[in-house]
Amino acid sequence: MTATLNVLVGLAMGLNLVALGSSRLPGLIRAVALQGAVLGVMPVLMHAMDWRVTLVAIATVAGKGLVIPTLLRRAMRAANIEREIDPFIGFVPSLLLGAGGTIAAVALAQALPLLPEHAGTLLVPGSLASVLTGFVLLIGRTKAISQVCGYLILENGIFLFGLLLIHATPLLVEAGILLDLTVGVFVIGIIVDRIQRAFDTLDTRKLTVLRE
Amino acid sequence: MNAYLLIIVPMAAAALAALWPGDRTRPWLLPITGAAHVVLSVWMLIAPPAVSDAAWLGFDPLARAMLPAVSILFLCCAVYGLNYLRLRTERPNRIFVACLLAVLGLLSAGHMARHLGLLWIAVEGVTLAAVPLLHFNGTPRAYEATWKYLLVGGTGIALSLLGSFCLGYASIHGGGSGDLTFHALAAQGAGLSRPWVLAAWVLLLAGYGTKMGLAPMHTWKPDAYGEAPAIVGAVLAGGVTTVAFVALLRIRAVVAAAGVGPVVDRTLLVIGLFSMVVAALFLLGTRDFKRMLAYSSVEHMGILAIGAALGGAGVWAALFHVWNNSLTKGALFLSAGNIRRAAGARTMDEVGGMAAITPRSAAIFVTGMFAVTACPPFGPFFSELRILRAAFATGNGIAAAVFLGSLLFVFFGLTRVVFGIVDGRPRTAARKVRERFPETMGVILPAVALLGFSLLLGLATPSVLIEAWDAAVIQLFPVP
Amino acid sequence: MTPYLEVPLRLVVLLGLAPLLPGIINKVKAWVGGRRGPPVLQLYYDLARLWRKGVVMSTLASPGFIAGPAVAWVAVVAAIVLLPLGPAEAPFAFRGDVLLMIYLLALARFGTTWAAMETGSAFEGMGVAREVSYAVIAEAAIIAAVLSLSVQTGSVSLSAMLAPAPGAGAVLLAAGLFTVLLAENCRVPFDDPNTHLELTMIHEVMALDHSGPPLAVILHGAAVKLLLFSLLLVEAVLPLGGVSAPVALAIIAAGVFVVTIGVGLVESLLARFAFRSVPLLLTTAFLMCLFALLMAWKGGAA
Amino acid sequence: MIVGPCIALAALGLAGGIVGGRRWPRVWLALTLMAATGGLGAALVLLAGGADWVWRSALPVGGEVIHLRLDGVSAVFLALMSVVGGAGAVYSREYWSDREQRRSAGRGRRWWSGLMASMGWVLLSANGLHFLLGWEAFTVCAFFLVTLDGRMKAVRRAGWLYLAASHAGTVCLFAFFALLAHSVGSWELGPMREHVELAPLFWLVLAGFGVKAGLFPLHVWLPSAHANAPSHVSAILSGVAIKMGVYGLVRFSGWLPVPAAAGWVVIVAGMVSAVLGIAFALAQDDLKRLLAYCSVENIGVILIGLGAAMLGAAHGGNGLQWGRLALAGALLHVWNHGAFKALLFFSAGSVLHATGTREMSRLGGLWRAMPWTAGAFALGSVAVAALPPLNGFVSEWLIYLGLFDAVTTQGPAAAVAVPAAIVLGVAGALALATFIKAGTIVFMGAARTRRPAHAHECGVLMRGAMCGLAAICLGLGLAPQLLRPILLRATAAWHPAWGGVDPGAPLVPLGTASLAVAMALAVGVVLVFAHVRRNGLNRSVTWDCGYATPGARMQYTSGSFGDLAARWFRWILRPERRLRRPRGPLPDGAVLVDRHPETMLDRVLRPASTGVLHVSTAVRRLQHGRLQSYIVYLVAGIAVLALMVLLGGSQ
Repeated sequence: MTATLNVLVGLAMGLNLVALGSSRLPGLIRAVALQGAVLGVMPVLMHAMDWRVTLVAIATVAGKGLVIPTLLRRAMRAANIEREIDPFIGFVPSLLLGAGGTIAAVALAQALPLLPEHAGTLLVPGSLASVLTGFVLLIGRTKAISQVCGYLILENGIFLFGLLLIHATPLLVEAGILLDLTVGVFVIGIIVDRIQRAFDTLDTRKLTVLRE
Repeated sequence: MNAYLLIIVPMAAAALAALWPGDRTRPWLLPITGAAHVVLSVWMLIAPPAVSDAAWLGFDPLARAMLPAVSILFLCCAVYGLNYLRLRTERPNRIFVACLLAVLGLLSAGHMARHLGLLWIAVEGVTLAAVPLLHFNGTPRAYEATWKYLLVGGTGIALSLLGSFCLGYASIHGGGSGDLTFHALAAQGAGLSRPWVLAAWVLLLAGYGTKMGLAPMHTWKPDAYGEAPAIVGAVLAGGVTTVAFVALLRIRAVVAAAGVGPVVDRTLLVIGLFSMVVAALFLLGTRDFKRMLAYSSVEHMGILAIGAALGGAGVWAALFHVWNNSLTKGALFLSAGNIRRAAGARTMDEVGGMAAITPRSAAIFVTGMFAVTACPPFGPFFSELRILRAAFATGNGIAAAVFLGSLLFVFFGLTRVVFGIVDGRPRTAARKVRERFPETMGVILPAVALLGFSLLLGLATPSVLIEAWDAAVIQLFPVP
Repeated sequence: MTPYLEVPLRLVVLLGLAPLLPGIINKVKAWVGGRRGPPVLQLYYDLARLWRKGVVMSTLASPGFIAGPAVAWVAVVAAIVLLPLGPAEAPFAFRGDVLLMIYLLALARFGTTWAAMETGSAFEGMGVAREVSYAVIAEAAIIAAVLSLSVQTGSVSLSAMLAPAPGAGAVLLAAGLFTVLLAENCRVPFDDPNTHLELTMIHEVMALDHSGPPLAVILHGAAVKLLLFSLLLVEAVLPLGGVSAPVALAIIAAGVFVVTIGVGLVESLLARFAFRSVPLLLTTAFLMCLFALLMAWKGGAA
Repeated sequence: MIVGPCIALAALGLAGGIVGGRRWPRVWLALTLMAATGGLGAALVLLAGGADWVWRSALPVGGEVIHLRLDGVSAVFLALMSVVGGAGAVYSREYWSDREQRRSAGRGRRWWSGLMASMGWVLLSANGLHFLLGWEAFTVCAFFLVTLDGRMKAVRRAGWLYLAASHAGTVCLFAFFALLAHSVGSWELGPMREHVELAPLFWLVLAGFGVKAGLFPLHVWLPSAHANAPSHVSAILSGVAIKMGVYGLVRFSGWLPVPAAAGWVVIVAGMVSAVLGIAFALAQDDLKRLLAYCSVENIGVILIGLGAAMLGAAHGGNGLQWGRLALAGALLHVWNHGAFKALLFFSAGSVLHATGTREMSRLGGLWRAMPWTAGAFALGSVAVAALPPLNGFVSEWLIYLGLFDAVTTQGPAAAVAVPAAIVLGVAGALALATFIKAGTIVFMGAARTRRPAHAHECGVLMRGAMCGLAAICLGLGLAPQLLRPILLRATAAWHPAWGGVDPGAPLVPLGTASLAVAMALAVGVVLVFAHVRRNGLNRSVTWDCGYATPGARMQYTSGSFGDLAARWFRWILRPERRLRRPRGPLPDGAVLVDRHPETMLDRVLRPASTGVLHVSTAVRRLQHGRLQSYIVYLVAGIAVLALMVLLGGSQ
């Protein structure tokens, strides 16, 4: 089971790099959606089969894999943008950063004191790498959609870390957290939509009116 | 049971508001719910219910020491909001009223949460529920502010989730069951895995610090406070920051129980002082009086952090300061809102002579400014003096010096802006403004009430509050 | 002798003799210059004539124009009453009377300068500005001199301060006080009473618009002030502690005479300094008094 | 005991004034006068020999029970506050009347009562927390009084500078009281000389109260605030408010142990303030600014006395004798300066009221239109120049006596007493020059512009207030021996070991001498006047060496008058001169403008604040609106926190 899990985490880490390297927004959104779906499956793998876990998993997959990407795609189409042009951190440096970060995450995870049953999984390095990727996207991209994707990847990373605790935390809490995250991204999606309407663009370089 | 009422009543009211048909009558839900909430919280302040250790939610001493302040602030804001929404009939208020009530419910939940995950859920809920409030004005500026609030705040709150997981993992790694109630975590004490505890503290401090608005995570604050309606600013500055501070206090107690108290206190002290210095520097130059309030809030969050870093006496003073900050900042926001509406602008370059145009609001604004800069006899003076005393008592002389220096520069900055707006030659004819924005009792009295409460806190602190703060300090610093 | 008798008696003698001093100075100057000069009693004649004359007053001036000289005169007279005459203590001797004396002289300055400013004339303004400005350094010198006497005798009362033998710094003190005397009484090299260019005067220019009795009061006051400073100088420097009263009085009279002749000689032999070097000279006087003080201090400590 | 009821009366009057002052000016005046009488009565009864008044109430304010105490030292200041407060109230009824200042008159009355009440509270409270409470309230009241006429930008700037400087001082006091409370374990104040470890706190006291007192390098706020405030406010600011700073210094140098260097520092600070204050005053052209700088000088004089007292107390032995004299002089000078400076500000206010300008070079010849004001100013000038037989001399004389005694004993303090005595003399002479200039340029000669030509004398209330203060100046000067018990009481309250011996004893012969001099002066003046009248008096134009048509613009100006002595202080005065000489055969448009800005403000504080603002601007640039960077800040914050935890956690 650990092997399956590791494959999935490895897939998620690879999707990080895809997200970092794709200059076209549809590709980015697709990578994020896929990562969300992959993550959604994991609790089912780790937990004993339970209707509640299944429900959570379905909700996750539906939210992260379908609803949010759809929202983002709609906004993207409305704003009539396809590409991330002239990002703050270029694609190649982003990729290098992401790759370096992934290696560093693996190294760091080796150094961290982990329980024996977690030491063999890629959960911690995958989580750290995703968080890092999320930050790179948040910091390095100029299109609001790309940033939202970055934020999603950041959350995915945290979700990965949360899987370490899946046996300890009560499901109610887990569900609440998931719900919050989903609603959060949903709200972000709405705001992106509104910004698109108010500013007629999703380029965050235009969103610097509020300043000292 | 009553404790749950504090959450259920506003949530139910929020649901009701979402369903209520009439835009004109819906705002009445605000003061009604606020009053009910005040009655409940004050009742429980006076007669605290027993809370079992294992409870996930409960009106425990810490909640008792802080929640009534939020409750009172909310009531005053609600009364103000009733009148405010009457002036804003051009915008539908269904979502606004519902979300504001939901914020109150989630704030109550956050204050009373005794479980790490629950706490996070409540705080994230507040964050999300506040979003429609922020862009109520519907201007591009408002959306920009909301966007930044969401992403910076969201990142912060995500980090605090990571921190919560780390703390949970510390428990599991230390051989615990992974029970994330604060009581269980603190009981595990030194059994918690130290590296994970430290990592958790860093992430949680950064995360909830973002919510509080500690520098350098404060960047969303001026934008959000500047663009949101006054009432939202007041609730954010007096309520949301408070709940984040409660979270930090609870976590600090756990982390200190794990045996890394001194390290943790040092980080709190440094980040608090840094926030004060940054706020002072920003205040020296800012020209927008609503953004000014945001930086002032950053400064006060710094003060709270410093208080929390200074041991029992400091935490006591910080609890005291939470009340003072909520109430005086509320009065400032409400009067600033009046001035903003009357003047139609909000920088020193465009606004002037408000003492002639809106004399009452200007008077409240000036009084509130003096109150918030620790001029006696208002509450903040007493709490800040106590923090200073605690700093000297714990031998943090340099910190005290930085604290005082920042207070001085903050005073310079605030007085510069406030008197720039209040004094001088009015830019618009007073008569014209009075037609557009009558200074009715409805928009004056709430602010006066808040100031009056701040004055009362300073001159004659109710003994029940003193007792509540004592109890909260005992809860946070259990005598072994 | 009771003070009720003594004060009038002293006043008569001192006020009566005071106008002699300018006469003597003028006589000495004439003698050095090889002229016959005005009679020694010339000032008496002038005063008598002025006292009988009417007054012409500027339309701008207030009653203060007349009150000022009167105040100044009374202040100087009151100051001289405070001076002891050798073993004969002053009728009003008390701790700190020396300071009262100094400040009475300042009051006199206030009176004359205020009155001078009343006319709104630029000449008077110029004179007053000089008078009050130079007084600043002179004041410092006087205080230093008094301090040195005070240190030497351990007292702050004129009668005690002026009685005993002089200390080590007597010469310095004498030089300093003499310079202050010249400055305070507006003699050469600080001021030239006989010049004919108003722009270069201090004291005389202040009295430009005065006439009649107020002018008489001013002139007499100036003479009394000169006498006061001469007495102070003589008594501060000469050892009068041990001698009997008549001898002491004789010594004082002789001393005042010598000082007066000295002033005359200085006026004959020196030219008026440029105004910009006046502060320098006064500062020198101040330093001399200060050094006298230091010497007195060191002497006392030894 | 009559003290308690008197204070209750005062409190009642002031509370009534605050409540009803806005609507009912007459009632307010009556209440304020009642309060002033009450305060003065309480203070005088106590100083004349009543026991210390202590009142504790069970009522807590801010968590501390009210503890009031009136002793010799505070009674001195309370009496001054009552007198100037009452006189200012009378004066303001006419000067800042509802008719002329419709907007601010009512507000002004309320703040005035508030100011008196808070100053009284500061003087009475024997609790550090309450002291701070009153202190800050008093600062704020004074601020609103200074900015009563907020329509003018200069007024607002001056008010802000005052508030900012005061707050800087208050911050020092925050630290002081917090440290004190922390060390002693209670907010209660009282004599605690035995706590030797408290000595270093004196530096905070000096900085905190020094700002309020207007000690030389800390006086930056003083000139503009005094100049721009309404004149009755200037009077109470200069007469009383800055004395509250002195009160703090006196109070806490008496109650707390002081470091060995404290006396030296205070006396040197006093010397610097005295000389430089009056040097700045001499150079001013603005009448009220001149008076303000003169206050700096007088604070210097007071501090010379206080410093000598501290040295005396520290050296013991005969130091007790001369220290006591100096302290008596200093405390008496507090009264005297309060009386004559208020008088001078009242007359300056009267001039301003009548002519609308404070610039001396626009005034002149006012005595004819305003004889009362001119007389009051002349009297005040004599007093402020410390000339006998008025009150200014009495106190300086006592300080002199203390310093001379310190010199004659040749102890270590003599090394500083010598320069201090000389500085007193120099400052006195400069004050004489300053006030000859001010008095005569404003009131004598011919009107320099049209403004003074239409001047009018002030009304009966303003005149009454001036006459009252003039009477006090005269009374204190002529009968100083009446002050003996007061000085005995006050000095004993400062230092418990100083009871018993009477520092006022030398005043008895001085009183006789003063009286004699005053009578002689009166007789002399009357005689000369009578004689002049008998001989006949003719009026003519100023002779002016025969110049036929003297004009008003040919008169000596205030600038040229002060220039001679002010030039010696060019190094610190830093005058700004704009000069365009007349050129060519038909010259026109020659200009000479001399400005004497506040050097400390312009050369020290302004560059410093510009530096801070540069930093602020640089920091504010970080908030540039780009979300990406905000997240970088967040990450950087985490990194730094992590580093701190790593470093700290490994310990």
